[in-house]
Amino acid sequence: MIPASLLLLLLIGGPAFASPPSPPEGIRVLDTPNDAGKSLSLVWKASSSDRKDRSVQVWVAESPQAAFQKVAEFPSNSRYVKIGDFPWWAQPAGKGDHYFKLSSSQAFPIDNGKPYAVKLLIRESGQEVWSEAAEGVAAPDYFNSSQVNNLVFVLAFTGVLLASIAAARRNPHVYLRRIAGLDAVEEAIGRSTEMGRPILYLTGSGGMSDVSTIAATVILGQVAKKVAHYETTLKVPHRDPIVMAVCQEIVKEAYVEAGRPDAFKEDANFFITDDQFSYTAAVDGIMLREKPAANFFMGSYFAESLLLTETGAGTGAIQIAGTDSDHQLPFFVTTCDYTLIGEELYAASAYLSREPVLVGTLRGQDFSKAFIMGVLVVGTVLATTGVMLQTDAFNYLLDLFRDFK
Amino acid sequence: MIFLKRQLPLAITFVMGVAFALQYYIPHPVSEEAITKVSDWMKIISGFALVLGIASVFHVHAVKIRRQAPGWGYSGVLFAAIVVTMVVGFWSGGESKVDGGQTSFGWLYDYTMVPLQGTMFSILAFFIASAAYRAFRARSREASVLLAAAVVVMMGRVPLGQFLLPWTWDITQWLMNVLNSAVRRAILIGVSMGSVALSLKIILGKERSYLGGGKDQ
Amino acid sequence: MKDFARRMVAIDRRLIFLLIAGATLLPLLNPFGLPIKVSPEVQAVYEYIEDLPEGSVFLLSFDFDPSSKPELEPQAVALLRHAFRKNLRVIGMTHWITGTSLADGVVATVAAEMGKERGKDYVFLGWAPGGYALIISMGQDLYKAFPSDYSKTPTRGMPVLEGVRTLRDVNYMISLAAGGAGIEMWYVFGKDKYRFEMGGGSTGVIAPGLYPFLRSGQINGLIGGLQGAAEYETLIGRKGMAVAGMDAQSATHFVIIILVVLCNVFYFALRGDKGRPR
Amino acid sequence: MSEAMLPTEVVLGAWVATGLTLFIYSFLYKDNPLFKLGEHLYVGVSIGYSVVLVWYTVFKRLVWEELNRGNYEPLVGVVIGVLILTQFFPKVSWLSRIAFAFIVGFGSGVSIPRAVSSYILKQIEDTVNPLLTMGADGLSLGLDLASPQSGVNTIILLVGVVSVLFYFFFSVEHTGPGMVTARTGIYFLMIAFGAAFGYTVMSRMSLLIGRFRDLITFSGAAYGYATLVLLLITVLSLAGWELAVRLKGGEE
Repeated sequence: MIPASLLLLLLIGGPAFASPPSPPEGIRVLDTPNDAGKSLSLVWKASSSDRKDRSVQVWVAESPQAAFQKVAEFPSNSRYVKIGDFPWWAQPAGKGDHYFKLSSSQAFPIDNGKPYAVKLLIRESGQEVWSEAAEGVAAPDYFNSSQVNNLVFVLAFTGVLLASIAAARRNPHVYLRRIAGLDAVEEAIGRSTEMGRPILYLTGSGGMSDVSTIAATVILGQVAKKVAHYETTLKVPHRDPIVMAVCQEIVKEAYVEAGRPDAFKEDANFFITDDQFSYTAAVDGIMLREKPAANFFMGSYFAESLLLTETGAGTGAIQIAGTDSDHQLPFFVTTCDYTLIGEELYAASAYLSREPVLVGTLRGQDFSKAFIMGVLVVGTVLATTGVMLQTDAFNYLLDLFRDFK
Repeated sequence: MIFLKRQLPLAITFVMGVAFALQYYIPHPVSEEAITKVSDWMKIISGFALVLGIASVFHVHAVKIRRQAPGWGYSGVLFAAIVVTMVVGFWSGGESKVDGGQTSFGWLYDYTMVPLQGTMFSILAFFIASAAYRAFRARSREASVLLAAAVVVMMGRVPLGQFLLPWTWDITQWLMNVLNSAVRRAILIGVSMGSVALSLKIILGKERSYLGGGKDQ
Repeated sequence: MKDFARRMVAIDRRLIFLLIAGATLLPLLNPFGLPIKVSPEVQAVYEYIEDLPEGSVFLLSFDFDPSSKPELEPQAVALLRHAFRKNLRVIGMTHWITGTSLADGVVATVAAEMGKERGKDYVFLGWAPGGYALIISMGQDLYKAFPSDYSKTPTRGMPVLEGVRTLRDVNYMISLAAGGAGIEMWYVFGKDKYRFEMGGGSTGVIAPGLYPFLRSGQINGLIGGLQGAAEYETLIGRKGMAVAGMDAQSATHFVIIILVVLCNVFYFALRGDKGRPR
Repeated sequence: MSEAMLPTEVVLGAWVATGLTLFIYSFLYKDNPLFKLGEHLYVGVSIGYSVVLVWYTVFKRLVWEELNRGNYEPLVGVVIGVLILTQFFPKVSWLSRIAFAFIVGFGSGVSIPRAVSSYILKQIEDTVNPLLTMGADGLSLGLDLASPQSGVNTIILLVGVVSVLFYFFFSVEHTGPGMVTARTGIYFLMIAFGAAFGYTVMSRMSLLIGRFRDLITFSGAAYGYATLVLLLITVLSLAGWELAVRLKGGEE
């Protein structure tokens, strides 16, 4: 039912022009899928006469009998459903249909559970035509089905992770590749022994809850074992008393394992200060005075990295770094001889310690990485083939790896 | 007691973790309300967590002063700075400005904290220069590539470089948008898998270091 | 040659410190004013603001503290000048507790200069704890997340916030970030869910890491470092702190490049002399 | 520079700010007491500032005022928050674990689906693109390097992402085709690190420029030549300290 005043307007404005625009077809009003409610979705068929200067107005009312109110206006050749807007398993409209989301607003509030009527008005150069009215009810949803791929991904990853941790518990000696920087450790220690100079090992600025610090202490254990074997001096200056206590235990144990408990010295680990630049200045002092033949920088670092490695490079020491602090990595790479980059640090600690949880996590991530690499390559090939063959068929697969809201 | 000390925290972690991971997939207002409520509590809890951090700094320096460890005088300076700032802050009612005029709290912030924080990291400019001269060597093919890219970007990102060698601007644009994006994206995917794995292990009780290495573990 | 190289490598590093100080100081005292080229990343932010209708809601989050002031303050000033000139409604806030007064000062100064009124044309909400939890509560109810603004005026009923209930009512949001609690957090917990358009401004250090988000459209533009700020100042036609600093920036970059080149010349000259065999 | 008289507190502020800036810069000479003084002041003032802001924003605004309004929900947050503080009392410190469990559990749960969405799926989505485009004149491979979305750049991006992912893949040896991929990955990494390097240099230099600008402003007559006078004082004190250390025969 069109309000009388509008009808009047139509009668006056209408007849001056030739053929009036055709009304939009197939209009449907749905509850917007996968949302928190208070919103309706409008779908209608595209028409061959859609163009920029023909506009569509959306009118809405609390019932077909009530007064309609204009809530939106846009050109008729917009608001099409495109590939990527919705996943194929949760599509409110077909490709090429028009789609408009009508949200609750101050001008026109929409409540859940109440029916609303919607009509479209097509206007072109003064001529107007109304569509049929359609009704719909808004409701909140309990599951966002367009994110089901995300959920599947999380569940699958959980499964892979648990399985690989369980596998690593049965056999912690699964294959992991050698890491280049680790091979250099032996060389560095050998050289220190030859030159009769100490080895300096830093565990970074993180506390014991930091993953990279834990990795650094694991690697320290292996370095200490080799040091004990070669009878070289090890120096580990600290910034955190707790990390120091942990490292003391680790080094002592390493000497025992190497069969040289007698060679262990309590003062290999020592605390300097907790503040960043004073610690750096002190470590630089050690480098300049004692001229260690090898410097190890493992763990997480901040701005002090450059000050440390620059001084170390000046003394001619072999420098081996390993950090996940990506903002410092460029400096380590240019000033050190070997650098374990990011995840290589964790891998190195898993490789050396053979701790099942570490090894299992690494393996689990590797499986998932391989899967993602496969998706990237195969996906690109399919997408390209899709363009060549002019088909959307591959989107059934590609949609699985898109992020939908 | 063992239950309260060990099982209960693990159970809470599990329940909270699973509930709020699933929350993401539930658009219903009830789920939205739940996360907002808990977020509001989290805001207050973060306030307390800050107190914890501050208190531990207090503790470290108090011990230093008590033992008269080397440099304990500086810990005294630190304490004095905390106390003065707090007194001034409360006296100004926590406001840096009142009716357009600066309070003493605002003054303290503008003329001590701003220059101190700003200067702390600007000294690195000097150390970069010195490292550039003494340590940034093309000691391997990888390092040479790195340095070459760095030089191009340093040129392409400043007007003088754009003026002298206009192509550095185009190369920098391409390098940032394509090569750099590719690497950063790969790192992002890798690191995110690592963090998701860590979160999963925490929720499933395979990773417990966050509970601290207390004596009764 | 080797002798010379050896002596050059061993020079006191404090000489280099003086060199870099000089390269900064001289262009600041005597600017030479080279033209500035605008990159598409910065242009995108500018154009989005330029196309916003008057009265649109613009949220600017100052996610930094004084240690990044020289880079991000000029960005903030340029963005605010542009927003105020376009008569947008500006909401300022911060996630970084130690940056609060700084941010308040920047907003107040630019507003005064552009003749804008607190509470009517703009509001500075200040800091609240929680990080991502704060964004989640702002997405549900802005007035609960910030019951009052930084100057302790109740936010409810403020003219500038009329019709703004949650983050969903924000038209454009920019986070000026110096670290993790910034652009990425705003995207993941804010834009992703509440669907406002979002751009970013960042320090040079973290800018390269944000390019994947720029490519994928997760942010629509990116202003990187002082250079980015200078580009923005050029776009709005009001040269300020950033443009003034660009000559010094150019000079220091060239000094660094020359130092790197010298370093490698000496390194190759001396290689195999006393260095390790490789 | 205007010669108008500035308010006393501004001039005083300029002197304090300049002095502190120079104290920090004295580290360039070597680690010394002036620098340590500046460093500790910095930490102290930051902490004091945070305490005041937390007090007013959290305890007053979010807790106290809400309670007065009859809203008792914030008490849940307060209770959990207090549990954190039990860390300081060894007998009951285990209670803090309940609080950490709450925080860490919530944080982990909230982050998992979001990380998958924004950092994994979204990144995959934007990497998987058709290499060819269908234009008016049939299929074509965009060769424009300057356009980030062109076909050739899509290929480069794909190669980069895959090879870097492969470099961080630890279950196969880097030999044969694996070695080629890993080498490609490492060169991609180095170029990105180079870019990061350039940007970091840019950033640090900007900070220096910012500080120098302030120092130049404060060296003006309106501020009583603060920079110049304080520079002299700083240099003299460093010299004095150096002398004192040498006389004592101690080594730094």
